[in-house]
Amino acid sequence: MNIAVALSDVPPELAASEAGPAPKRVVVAYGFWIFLLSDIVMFATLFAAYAVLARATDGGPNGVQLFSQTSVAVETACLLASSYTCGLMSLAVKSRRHLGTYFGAFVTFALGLAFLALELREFADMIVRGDGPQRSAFLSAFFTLVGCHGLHVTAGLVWLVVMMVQVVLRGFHPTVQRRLACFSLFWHALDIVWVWLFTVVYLMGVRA
Amino acid sequence: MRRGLFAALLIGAAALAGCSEGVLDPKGPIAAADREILFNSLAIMLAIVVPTILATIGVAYWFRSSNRYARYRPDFTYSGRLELLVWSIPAMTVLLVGGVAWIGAHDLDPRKPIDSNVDPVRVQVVSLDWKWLFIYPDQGIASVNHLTVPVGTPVSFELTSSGVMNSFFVPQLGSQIYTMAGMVTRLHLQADHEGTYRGLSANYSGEGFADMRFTVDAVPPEAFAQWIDGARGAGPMLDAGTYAALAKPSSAVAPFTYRSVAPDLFNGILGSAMHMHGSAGHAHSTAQRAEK
Amino acid sequence: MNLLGKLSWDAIPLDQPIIMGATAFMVLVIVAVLSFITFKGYWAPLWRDWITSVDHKRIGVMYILLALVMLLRGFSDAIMMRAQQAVAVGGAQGYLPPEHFDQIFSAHGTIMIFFMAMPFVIGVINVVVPLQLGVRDVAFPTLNSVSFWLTASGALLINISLAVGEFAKTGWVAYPPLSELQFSPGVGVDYYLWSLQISGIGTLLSGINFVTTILKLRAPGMGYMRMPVFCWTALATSLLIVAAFPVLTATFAMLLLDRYLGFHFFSVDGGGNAMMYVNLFWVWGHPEVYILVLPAFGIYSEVVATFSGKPLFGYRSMVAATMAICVLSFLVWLHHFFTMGGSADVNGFFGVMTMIIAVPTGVKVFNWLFTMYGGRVRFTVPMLWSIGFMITFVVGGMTGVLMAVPPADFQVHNSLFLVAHFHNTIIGGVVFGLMAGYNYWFPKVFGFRLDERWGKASFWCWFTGFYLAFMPLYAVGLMGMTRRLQHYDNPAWQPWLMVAALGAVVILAGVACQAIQLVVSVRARRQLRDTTGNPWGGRTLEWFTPSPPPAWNFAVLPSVGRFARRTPAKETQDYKAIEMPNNSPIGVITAFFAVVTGFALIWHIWWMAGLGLLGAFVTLLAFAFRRQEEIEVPAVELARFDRAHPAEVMP
Amino acid sequence: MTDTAFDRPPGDPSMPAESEERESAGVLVYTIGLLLAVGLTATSFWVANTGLLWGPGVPLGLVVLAVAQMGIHLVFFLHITTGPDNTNNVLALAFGILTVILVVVGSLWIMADLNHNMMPRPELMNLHMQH
Ligand code: HEA
Ligand code: HEA
Ligand code: CUA
Ligand SMILES: [Cu+2]
Repeated sequence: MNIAVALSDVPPELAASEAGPAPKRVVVAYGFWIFLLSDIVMFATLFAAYAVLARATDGGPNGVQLFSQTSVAVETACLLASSYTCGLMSLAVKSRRHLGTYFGAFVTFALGLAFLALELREFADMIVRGDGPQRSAFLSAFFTLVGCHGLHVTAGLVWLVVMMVQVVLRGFHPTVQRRLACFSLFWHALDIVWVWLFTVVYLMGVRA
Repeated sequence: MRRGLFAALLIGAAALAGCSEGVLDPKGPIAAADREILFNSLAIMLAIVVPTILATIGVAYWFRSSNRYARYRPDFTYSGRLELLVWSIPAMTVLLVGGVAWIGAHDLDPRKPIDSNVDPVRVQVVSLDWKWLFIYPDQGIASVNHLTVPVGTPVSFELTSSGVMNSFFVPQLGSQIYTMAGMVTRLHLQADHEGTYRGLSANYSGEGFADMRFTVDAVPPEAFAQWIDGARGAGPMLDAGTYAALAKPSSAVAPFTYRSVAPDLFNGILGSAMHMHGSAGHAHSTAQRAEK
Repeated sequence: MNLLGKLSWDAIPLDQPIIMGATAFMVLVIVAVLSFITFKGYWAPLWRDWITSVDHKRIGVMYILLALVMLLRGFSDAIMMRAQQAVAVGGAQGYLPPEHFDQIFSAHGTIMIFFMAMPFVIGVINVVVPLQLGVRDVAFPTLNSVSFWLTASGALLINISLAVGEFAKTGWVAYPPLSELQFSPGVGVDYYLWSLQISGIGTLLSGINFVTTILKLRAPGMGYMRMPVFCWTALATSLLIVAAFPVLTATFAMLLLDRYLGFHFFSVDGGGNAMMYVNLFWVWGHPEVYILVLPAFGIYSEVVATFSGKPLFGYRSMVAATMAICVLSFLVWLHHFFTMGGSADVNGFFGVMTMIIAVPTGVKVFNWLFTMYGGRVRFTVPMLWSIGFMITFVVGGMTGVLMAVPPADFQVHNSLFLVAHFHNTIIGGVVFGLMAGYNYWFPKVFGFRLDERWGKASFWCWFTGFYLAFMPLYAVGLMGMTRRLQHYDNPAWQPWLMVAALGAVVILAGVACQAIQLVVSVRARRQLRDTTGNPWGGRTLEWFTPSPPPAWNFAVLPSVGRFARRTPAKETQDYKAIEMPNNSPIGVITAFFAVVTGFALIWHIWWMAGLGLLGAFVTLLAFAFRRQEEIEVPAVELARFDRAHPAEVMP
Repeated sequence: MTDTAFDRPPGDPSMPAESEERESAGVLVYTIGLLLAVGLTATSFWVANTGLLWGPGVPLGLVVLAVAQMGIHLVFFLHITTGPDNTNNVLALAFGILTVILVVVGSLWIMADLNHNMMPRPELMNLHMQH
């Protein structure tokens, strides 16, 4: 947006709220920030549902019997590392370095994929053993909560691929930069969700 | 003319309302207390709401633009004192009504037994599609769509549902409470006057909902004992098998009684809701309501 | 494998004359409209100027149109229910069997809340907020179009249910276990869930859009404490949407998983817990009623100030009250299930929290009162609606507080007393406000005022009709009549219900007056033309552009000082070229795929659902790779427009 | 375009002006974040598995660790600070967190209360819990 205004008569200390429309970079990131908040509220709902149903095993297995700590630790490591490489990628984007961007994106993608693979294996194992989401309310809530995070990761991976294609085609066009900034917000937010997941579902579940 | 006619109708109906079997015509201590709380809160609020309405009409009328006597004060846009008043008046009202609410919630907690030197009658209630089953565990009988209670005696209810949610409600006796499968809610009511009262489900439960009515007969204790004896002498037996037949969806069922009830049937109903998954596989395929 | 899933010819209720009649009527209207457009050759301009438009004013108008169309559905349902309950007493079954009646109240509640009130509110916000903020558009114009079209998709799906299949027979709250597959095996609940999921996404995106717009896009100098109160209420509503709708989405997702994949969230078996649905539904449901009513409060604030010829009394209090309601609305939801068996402490806590909301609401009422005090009150149509509101709403609010007293609620919960309460707040609060806003901003959007005489007639019909239709319900509620009764056996209720039916007819007359008002005004648009851009003497920024405003709203953004003022731009060189967002078909295309996917999922047509999802994904990709997002409007054109359409200049 | 120093988008790793410094400073921030996060994660896993701690306190400890970890992510990865340029971002976050707390705590409180009140008799409930 192109705004033709003189800022001279606006007192500088009020500039944040009175300076007129914010630049698009700020607007887009802020809008995405709000979206993330709504996404977090959705996760909060699933968390609440999980917490309510955590003991409703209906004679089926509970967390202690199901969860493997090693697998969760590896998954966590993957996600944390990918958050780091995602951060490095955004630095590369800021300074418009192609190689750094591709490299950061590639590692982030690979780590994300590894995470997904591990999670899918865990799910598949449980389902094959007959402990799928239909088994009990507890398992319904577990699969939904963790699976929803997994779906978000999947979406993130697709998004990352699309963005890399855009970097190839359009370089560091402002639009592309804005979208990459949103992507990294998204990726870091998923990490925060995962922190709560492994705390509430896996670590607390293992003790219960 | 039409308006007049309807006004007359309205007044007539209002007169009816007093004695027409609603919550304003209580027949027991709980209903009476509920009504008193309702009236008290209403009175507190009307004290502020009525002046507000009148002031709205008055101010709007007086300050109409054609009124040359009204003073135009376009700069009257803030007043600290009024501001304080404006926040504190509703706050005081809410303080009052809030107190009523808090105390009322505790005094009239449906789970709280009624103080009385008479031993309560226990009744277990099961809402079915679309009728009510009342089990008298201590008397060993049961009835459908009909409840008989002794006057002046607390009745202690335990309630559950065979499937969907309902709400057990006898307006003239007081508070309602939900019934839910696999769960037990509790309620204590008492009838102080003889009579026949309407009971109903206050939570929509599907196709036959409108007919989910029952009658409550409040009778003297001797008559209650007679009724129990009478019920023991006639009617079918209620056990798992006959219960399953009763639980099949049906509506507008005429009241009848069961001569005896299998012990622990109520717990069985509760348990079967929790264990519907049982070894026989998921119940939903068998218990599905017929598709129209 | 059946290629068409559960869909077959049986799904169309050919044996139900009422439904088929309604369907035939609907089809006829659609065909008539389509052929009119084709005959007149309007397709191209329609596509260019409306369907693909990303202009917030046009999107707002389309929202309101959608609300009006849905009103036809919602209102005919209401009339049918009133007629049914007026006759179905004793042994009589009325003319609607339970099968049909149950669908009607479910559809009425769902449509009125989600597809009448919501689009209307969001439509008004769309039209007004960017103008009041002094900017050219919302933060994400294209997304705005997507939001609208997703809402329209949901509305379309719910209307398809009339002709193909059935609608939910569970009430608008769809409590499980009743709404689980076990007890509702038909497609009705699926129609309910999918149409609300789809429109819910649209609503959420709108919320995000307006939070961002209001917080990040304001004319220079428009600090928070200079924003018109309507913008504040729009902000509060948008925040509530962002915070509440995800809860609904997640809750419906759980119910969908139960229904489609045999999960056990709310089922009777498997350890599911239906109370959790009730809890989560109202976590969303209570904020939802404030989502609806807050913008209405904003409208009254504007209208009362303008027609009292005074600035709003106690502006800061108003803002504080708005934000207080916004936060408090997340602390009261349990009042919808006091009778589920919670402890006295829990019930008492939520009861008291609920009442606290009466304080900020009361502050608002008193501030409107003091705004009129010392003013010069002009009884125009918007002002009549506002005064009508102040009188009516306090009654509805009071009965709300009454039900917040748990023991009182134990007696009136789910009774017609409750039904009276919420129609009292929704009609007396939300609908009256929307009517006020409609009459108030109509000249801004279309350039001519609405006829006063028919407007007043409409108000008086609505006002009397409302009291006739809903006051009796308080009475029958206290007489022990519960809601959602297809028939009843207590003859004492009947006279009241007949009065209520009459009231609905009087409201119908009000709606008819409104239709006439519109026709008369369009006819007389020359005389009613608004040439100054400020027909009422308003002080907010939207009145300082021409009516109707150009696509860019303000050629030069106004700069707001202590008093709003418009940067004078007289010379051509003062103008700079601006960039406006380009039209985009992505909204309709997404909506198309959403309808296809939703329909396929409802009927278990898996291949079609897959195609629909794929289509939506490809659309998104195409959108991500499109190049030209903005078009430039040259300075000369801006200057030319301003010269041709002089607007009032701010003092 | 107007661009003021008083408004920063969330997630913007804004650094000192010079590009060289910028780069390394940025890397440093992310690295510190990573180290802290790894440390906290390891502690969480340890806390959950050790027998050394008082059992009932463990869940609380885990929640505290998760909150700390969330803070680390917000500050080092998402660059949310308390600076005036971040006011809007922080306010939005605060509103979000408030909502989440109200929804989660409120729901758990209500549901626990309801479940507690509606438990069938103790005998039955034990049966229910055991298998
Ligand atoms: C926005 C919400 C809304 C609105 C406006 C209405 C309007 C009306 N409703 Fe209501 N109703 C609900 C929401 C609403 N309703 C809900 C949520 C339920 C519960 C459903 C359930 O049980 O699950 C319900 C249930 C309900 C019942 C069922 C009661 C029962 O359970 O037994 C009845 C019975 O008659 C009823 C009647 C009416 C009537 C007569 C009107 C009408 O009189 C009022 C007329 C309204 C309009 C005509 C619409 C507004 C008009 C416009 C927008 C016109 C705009 C025009 C221009 C701009 C030109 N409603
Ligand atoms: C726009 C819609 C809207 C609005 C604004 C409100 C506002 C309020 N509502 Fe209502 N409500 C609904 C829509 C709305 N409601 C709906 C749709 C349902 C039922 C859904 C269903 O079950 O299908 C419902 C149900 C409902 C219940 C549940 C009843 C039950 O199921 O048994 C309760 C209980 O507490 C309640 C309370 C309140 C209160 C306290 C307010 C307050 O916000 C009102 C505050 C306003 C005032 C009090 C008036 C002005 C104030 C003054 C003049 C100051 C002085 C006054 C006092 C201090 C008292 N509402
Ligand atoms: Cu045991 Cu369910
Ligand atoms: Cu509410």
